[in-house]
Amino acid sequence: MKHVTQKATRHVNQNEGLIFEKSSPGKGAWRLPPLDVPDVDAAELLGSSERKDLGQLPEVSEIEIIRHFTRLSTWNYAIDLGMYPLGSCTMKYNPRVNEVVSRLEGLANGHPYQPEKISQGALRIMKTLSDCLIEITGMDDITLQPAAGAQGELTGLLMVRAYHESKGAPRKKILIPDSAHGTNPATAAMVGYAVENLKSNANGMVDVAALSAQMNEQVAALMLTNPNTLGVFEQEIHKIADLMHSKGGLLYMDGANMNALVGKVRPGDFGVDVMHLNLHKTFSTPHGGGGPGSGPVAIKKILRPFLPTPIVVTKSDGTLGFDYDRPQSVGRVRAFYGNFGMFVRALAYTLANGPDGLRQTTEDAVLNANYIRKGLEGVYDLPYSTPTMHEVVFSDKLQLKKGVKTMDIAKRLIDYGFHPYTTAFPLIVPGALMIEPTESESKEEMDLFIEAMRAIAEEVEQDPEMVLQAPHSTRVSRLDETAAARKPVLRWKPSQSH
Amino acid sequence: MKHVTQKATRHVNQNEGLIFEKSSPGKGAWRLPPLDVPDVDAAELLGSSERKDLGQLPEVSEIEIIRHFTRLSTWNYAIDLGMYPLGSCTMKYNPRVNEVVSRLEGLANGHPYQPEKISQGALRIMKTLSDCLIEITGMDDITLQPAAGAQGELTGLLMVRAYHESKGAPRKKILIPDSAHGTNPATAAMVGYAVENLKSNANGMVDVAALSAQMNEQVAALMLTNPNTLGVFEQEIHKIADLMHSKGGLLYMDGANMNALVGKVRPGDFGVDVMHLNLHKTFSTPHGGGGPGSGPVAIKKILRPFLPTPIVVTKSDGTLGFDYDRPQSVGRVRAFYGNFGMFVRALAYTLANGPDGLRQTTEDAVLNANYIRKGLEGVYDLPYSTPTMHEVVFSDKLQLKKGVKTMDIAKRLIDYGFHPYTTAFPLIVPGALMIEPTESESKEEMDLFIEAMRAIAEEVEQDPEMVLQAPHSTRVSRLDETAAARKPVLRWKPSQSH
Amino acid sequence: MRYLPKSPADRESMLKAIGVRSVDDLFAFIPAEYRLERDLKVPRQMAESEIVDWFRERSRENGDGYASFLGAGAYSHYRPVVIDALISRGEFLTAYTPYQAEVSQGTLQSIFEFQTMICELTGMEVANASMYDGSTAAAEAVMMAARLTGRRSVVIARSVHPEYREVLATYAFHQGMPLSTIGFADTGRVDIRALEKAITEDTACVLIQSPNFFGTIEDVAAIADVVHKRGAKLVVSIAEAVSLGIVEPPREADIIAMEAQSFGVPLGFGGPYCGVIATREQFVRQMPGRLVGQTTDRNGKRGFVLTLATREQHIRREKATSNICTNQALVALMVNIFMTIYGKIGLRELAKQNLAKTVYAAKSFGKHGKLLFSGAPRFNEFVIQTTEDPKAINSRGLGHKIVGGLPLKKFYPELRNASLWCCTEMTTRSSIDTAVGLVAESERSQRTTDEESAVQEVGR
Amino acid sequence: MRYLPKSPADRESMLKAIGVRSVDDLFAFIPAEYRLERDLKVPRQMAESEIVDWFRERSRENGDGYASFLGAGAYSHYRPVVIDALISRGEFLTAYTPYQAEVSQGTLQSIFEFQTMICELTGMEVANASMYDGSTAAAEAVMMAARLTGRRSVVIARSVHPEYREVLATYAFHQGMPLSTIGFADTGRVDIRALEKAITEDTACVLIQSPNFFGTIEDVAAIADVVHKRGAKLVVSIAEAVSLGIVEPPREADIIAMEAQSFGVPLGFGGPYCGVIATREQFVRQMPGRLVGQTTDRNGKRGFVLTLATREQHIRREKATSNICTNQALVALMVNIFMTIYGKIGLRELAKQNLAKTVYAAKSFGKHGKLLFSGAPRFNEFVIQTTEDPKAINSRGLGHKIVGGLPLKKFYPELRNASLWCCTEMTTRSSIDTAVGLVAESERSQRTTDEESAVQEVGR
Ligand SMILES: Cc1ncc(COP(=O)(O)O)c(C=O)c1O
Ligand SMILES: Cc1ncc(COP(=O)(O)O)c(C=O)c1O
Repeated sequence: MKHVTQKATRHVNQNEGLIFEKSSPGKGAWRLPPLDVPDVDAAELLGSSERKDLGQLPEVSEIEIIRHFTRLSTWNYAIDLGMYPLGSCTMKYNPRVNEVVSRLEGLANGHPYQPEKISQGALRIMKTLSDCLIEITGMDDITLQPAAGAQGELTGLLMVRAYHESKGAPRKKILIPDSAHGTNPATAAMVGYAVENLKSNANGMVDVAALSAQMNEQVAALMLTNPNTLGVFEQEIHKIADLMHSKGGLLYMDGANMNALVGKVRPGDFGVDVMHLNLHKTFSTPHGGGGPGSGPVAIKKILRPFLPTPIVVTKSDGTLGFDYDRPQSVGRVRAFYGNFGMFVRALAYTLANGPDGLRQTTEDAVLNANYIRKGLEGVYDLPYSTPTMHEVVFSDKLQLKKGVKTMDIAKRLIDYGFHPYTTAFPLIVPGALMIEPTESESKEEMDLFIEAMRAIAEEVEQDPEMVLQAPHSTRVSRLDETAAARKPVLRWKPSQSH
Repeated sequence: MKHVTQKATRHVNQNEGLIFEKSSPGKGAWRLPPLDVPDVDAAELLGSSERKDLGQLPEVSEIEIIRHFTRLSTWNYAIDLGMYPLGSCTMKYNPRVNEVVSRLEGLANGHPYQPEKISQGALRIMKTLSDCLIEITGMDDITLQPAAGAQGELTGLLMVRAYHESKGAPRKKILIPDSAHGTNPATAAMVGYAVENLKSNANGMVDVAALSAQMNEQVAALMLTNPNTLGVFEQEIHKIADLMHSKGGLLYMDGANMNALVGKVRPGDFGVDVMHLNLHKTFSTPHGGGGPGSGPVAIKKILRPFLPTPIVVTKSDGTLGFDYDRPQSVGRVRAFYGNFGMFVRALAYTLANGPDGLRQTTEDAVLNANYIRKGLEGVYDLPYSTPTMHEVVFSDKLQLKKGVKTMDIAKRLIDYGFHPYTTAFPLIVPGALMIEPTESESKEEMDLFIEAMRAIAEEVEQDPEMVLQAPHSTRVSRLDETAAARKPVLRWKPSQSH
Repeated sequence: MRYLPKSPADRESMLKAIGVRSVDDLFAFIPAEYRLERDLKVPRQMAESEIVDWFRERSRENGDGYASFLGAGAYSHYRPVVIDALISRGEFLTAYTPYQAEVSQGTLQSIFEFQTMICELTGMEVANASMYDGSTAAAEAVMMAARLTGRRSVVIARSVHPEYREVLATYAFHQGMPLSTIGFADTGRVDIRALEKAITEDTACVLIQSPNFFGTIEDVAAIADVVHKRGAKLVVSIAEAVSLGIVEPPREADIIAMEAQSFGVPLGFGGPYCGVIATREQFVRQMPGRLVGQTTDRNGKRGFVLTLATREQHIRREKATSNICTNQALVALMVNIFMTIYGKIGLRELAKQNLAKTVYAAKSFGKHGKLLFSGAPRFNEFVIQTTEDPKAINSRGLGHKIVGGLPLKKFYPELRNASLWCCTEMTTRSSIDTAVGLVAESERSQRTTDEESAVQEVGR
Repeated sequence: MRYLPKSPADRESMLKAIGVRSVDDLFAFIPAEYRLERDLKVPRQMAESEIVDWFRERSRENGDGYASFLGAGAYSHYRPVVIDALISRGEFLTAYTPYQAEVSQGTLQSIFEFQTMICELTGMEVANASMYDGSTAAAEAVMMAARLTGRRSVVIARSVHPEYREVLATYAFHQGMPLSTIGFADTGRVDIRALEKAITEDTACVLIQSPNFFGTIEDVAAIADVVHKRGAKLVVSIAEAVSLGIVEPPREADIIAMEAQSFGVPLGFGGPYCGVIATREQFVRQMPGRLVGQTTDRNGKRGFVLTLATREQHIRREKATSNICTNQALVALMVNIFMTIYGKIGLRELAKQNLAKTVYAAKSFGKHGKLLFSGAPRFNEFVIQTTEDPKAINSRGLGHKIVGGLPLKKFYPELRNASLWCCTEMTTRSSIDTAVGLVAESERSQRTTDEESAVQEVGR
């Protein structure tokens, strides 16, 4: 590598095959206690339903399992290792105390159907978290049931639909800005709505004129992300809300970017009727390689009758319980009550911060994004100069002249010891570099990031080929995704040698 | 690297400065609960004893701490990553359940001075472990107090000395074979004994003739490691024991190599009077980068009066308690009762194995060592062809012709994805390669090790310089130990830049 | 705030670099009337020790230390400690979805292994990782069947988990998918005759569960025949994954929607769990959720990547097979490790212990209460009918630190005083005996009260 | 056995490769009469779940859930959860002593940071990492002083932890080192006049502890004057490390022997703990234990190595400064992380809370029992003298889930019914009030019984 970086070096790293390649008959990592009841004859009990063989399941010992997954883990990048500037993903610090409290016996081993009398701890946690989130969003009520943001969107739109139906007709369309995340249109479709695209204006914001032109009695709701996926706050949000309401429509807010607002602005105060939160973004629950998440949906009073069942209520005797008797409810969106373990973590995060901590967190998140914008302006093309909140979006326009695309720059960033930024969207920025540092990055780490991005820009000028071939420091080089999709190999087979 | 190895590759790895280089005033990772008693004025209370400033202690946030130590950890090799063939160190798998049970509230938070009435759990653990270790060693009694093997040796020799004193005179000398570990002579000196060296015979075993010549009424004891540090069982152990006893001397066994004997042979049965165990070797408690350990000392009846205080006793009411009233005791070797946390782990290991597991463990440990011996015989010089137990010792004689020493081969092993073997001793083998696989290595991992060692031997022939320059794959190359010792820099100083 | 890595000086110098005076300038763009000028009304910042204490309190209020006989879609199995030791490694815990393969091979390879093991266990050819839970997996599987067949309506067995059915109803309703429900026979199994009647030309699929909500193992082969004859797809939901250790998987199914919670995932008051969809290779492009595929790097070295992304929302938007994005990856890793620990032999032995405990319990309970659905094989759950309302028996049980079976009246009023009991390898004989004692006592007292009233009759 | 990574087939092929028929052939070299032909009489192989259950039982029998006022060398402070999260990483937990620097930089750099922070806290120039515990650190420090001075005898303050004194006695005895003990004044501090008398030409060092066993802070400067005038060394033992947050360190000492358990190490029924020795640069070559030094690699890159190994047993054998080999490295890492978390400001605030709780408690107890040694400043321990035997009061305390202070009669008979109480940031005001209530009640009942007997006197 031309540029020496202070951020990373190469170091010896263990190889490891597939677990099946380590298996051999007679090894095992399990042992059961002696049976304290008479043993049984499975064949006799199950007859033709008895299973005789478990096929290719592995047989390995405990130390091999420890080594297998420990070695695999060293092939991953993670927040614990460094900055993870994925735009829109809010990769912030995941506090360890959250993991400890979520594993406390009574919480980890509580059965969802155990009597309410012995579930007061879990119910109290759900109630307290709900109260905090309602206050933070400025809404009137909330459901914690959705398992992630996308399911939050689903739940929200189901309530929108139920609301309109209660008024006579479900309406036909959902308006969605072209800058929106893919889950927004995908969700609208799942709820049986047609998706109508809404063009952004020159500042990357909703074109209010266009909106008023497109808004009519066919439109059930506008799905707006605020700040939007450019990291820009929709300044005319009040006009937008009024416009929607004047035609009987509702304003849905995708709350994925709440990390820019907590403690500073409340969606409930600027006209939002329904919104989801991503506890695995704004509220620090770990991403875990892709999940689990949690996507609570906060609403205004008008939507309360339609909340999924059950809801947590305070009973006459002061204890907490579940209310299932909700005739107008949209029904359940999943079994039980949601990803409870994430509620515990999100509440622990909220208690660790308090009002002052939450506000400071938001301020630092916005400060960091603006610091990076300042550090890279000019070096990378900034398609929208509108003020930046929690994330900033550049484009690869300047580097494209040398044939280098955003994904190439992203891969080269790996050699500099960073995880790439988001490259996949927003679609309104061709070749987007979507960068969200979050509040968890120190000035030191961000200076290294800016230094790396500037160095890469230089490399693009001097030696684009090297950037196109990146990464150069990883145990595997760029992988052939086309081949993977053309002839999919989706499982290991005994025949297959490595 | 010439030889491609299947064992390891290089991968991007995070750099990280000293924590002090990340510190800046106003950052912090701590928060205290509100004080529930009146605050105080330290100056008024402590006067001139009040401390005003804590100097260079760092000020950093929680995420910086997580990243700092996570990054540092990735620079270490560990059992969890691969084979750790350090001879004499018994680097075996450290079961995770041991860590879980040792952290159970009542055990982790028990105060050493809490009333016996509410200490029955801890006392039961000490009693049960003692009973198991007495059975395993074939001795009559035991103390768990010593903090590690070396302190076990100290405790053992103190008892030897007290025993001889009770018979009139402490005697003057301890006989120690030239193959012994450094702690043996160092310990003898601490107990005020002169060390007399005992030559090994051509088979690397105690020269019984020489022993009988050197043995007399001046000799308090013989400190014998069995199997010895060559991994050879002292076949004439019965003669040796008789010889010692016939002249009123005692036989001390360094039990560091018990991993070769558990469940197969009991030192108590072959004439040993006193011995120590290393729970952090044979009984799987983690080495933790150098400790903590635990070095129980098992004894024959004749030494019982001299055990350190206190000892665990069963009281008339059936409960357990401590007995401090031991007039002939050598006294305490440390405060409280020893490294209790290691007792929990060692007992958990014993219960997980049971009699069959313990025997199989020993058999596998010996099987592995012999497999490696077979795989490397001829490629490396084997100074002693006596049968191998749990470890095998080669020498660099053949490679020395090319100017390559054991340490160079060891460093090159790192490039092949292994931790080096032991190079520092036994002193009777110049340029020793002391290899102990333990039972925890699979055939697959050992085949890779043998392949690597054979490849290195070839490299020594073809390109010795490359081996002398190894390692080539690590984040730092060979470090200058001479400079470190000439002008020691033992702490960071503000002035110092990196 | 202890999570924030900045000193006042850092903030100052950054503001200077940006060229603003204060951090408020960065929020000036937001209309003033919407800016919050007060503190949020949430609890004050707490010390770590206070947080731990507060949740300890909640934990104590939450049924800590009871022996439970609850199953019904959430099962209590032993979780080997290795699972948490490994998933707690920051490299797994704090990584994002593995879009950047070169620095995500750990997550990717483990998912590939997960997919392989799920295929082996279910007898299917492809499996995804993962769906939110068993209920949404079932609903998504049904949508998938609709896409595969181009048909609209769905037939559901009443013996499918009631809450799974509710979720499907929610998902299907706004898609205008007509649902019909078919009942169960005295054996507890699907009423095949009713099934045959229910399937129409427009039936996209039939959804059953096996072992079903009552613990009864369905005759999947027979059902599959009926379903396939009518050109519909068979979707089988599996809520108790451990059953796969000793119960033949529903190989005749077209899609299997599974809840893998039993494989090393804490009960956690209902979530997070791990849904999985497994199916045949030919259907893979209509499958929702993430798939990892094997490929090679530029040097021909084996590696793994997310693949067939053209099914997903971030590429296809409103035309995607599902809107799912964040899934249950870390939970899938728990499941993966659990399957690896027990493996080919252990998983069968584990399932066998569940079977043995259940046989013992069902026999013992049957001596006093009425054991329903005894005509068909079952795995680790059974239904007992008592004279007294099971709620009453259970509340007495709490006194003995016993949580009794799930009263079924709410879901199946026709079964009256029936309750659903579950035994796993964690259930001890002594707790079974205690629980049986409670039922026996209840029956005795009921009988005597009957007799008394009888006596009074005579008396008149 | 689940920890063993071998199949029967593996073992077979390995035996074949070695060229023996059975594994017993590998043990044939051992004389037959010593080979064990039976099973060891240890408990049968247990499942992981059984092991966890067994130790849970033991844990419950071990004072779980009591509020404790015990200190006396083992202190209950809050342990930030980050500590266990980090030391549980296999790369730290399962690594050996960092002899091979190129693959041990993580451990080495963290020890270098540890040494630096200990120097800053103690005011010394060099610190090792680590000794077994505070007691052996003190004993080794005394041996070190003897090597430095070439003198043989030792003077020990009676206010040093009694068990530390016992350990020193054990170590010193067989080295033929005469020990003399000096008492304490009413202030609880070392009796300086007695000290002056006790020191002779042959006195290698004086060992004191500050804060001492009674929690009293010694006047180290004054003591140092006396000691140094006679050419002896001053060794100061520190048992409560948190005191260093607000109490001036004994900078006048020549060697500091410290127990760092207070810094994030569990009480763990007495161990493992973390001993440390800190001293002046000029004495480093007589220091026992491990030292990490900074150096550079062949490319001039900063790195760290174990250094000055010529002091150690593996090089010097019988001439080594100590026989210590395995030490308390992982515990030192806990201490390191704890110091890093609290840091420059937090450690002082933490110490201040300890001080405040102790002041409140000492005042409250003093209203009923007699507060001894009130003439000198103290940190977080104090001695209360009661009319009744404190053992009796404490056993009543257990009923209120309170573990009272340590009765001192065993160690200091002359203090009669005195007990040593400790308060930390973990001690709540309400538990203090409860404990004070017990003492108050005891005093009241004692007084009344006295009066009664008095009355009877009169009655005659
Ligand atoms: C703007 C936006 N909306 C919605 C989502 C979907 O949320 P989830 O992944 O939790 O389903 C995301 C997450 O990537 C997002 O960034
Ligand atoms: C043979 C032998 N004896 C004694 C010891 C010293 O034991 P410890 O390091 O536990 O003090 C060791 C450890 O390295 C050893 O290998």
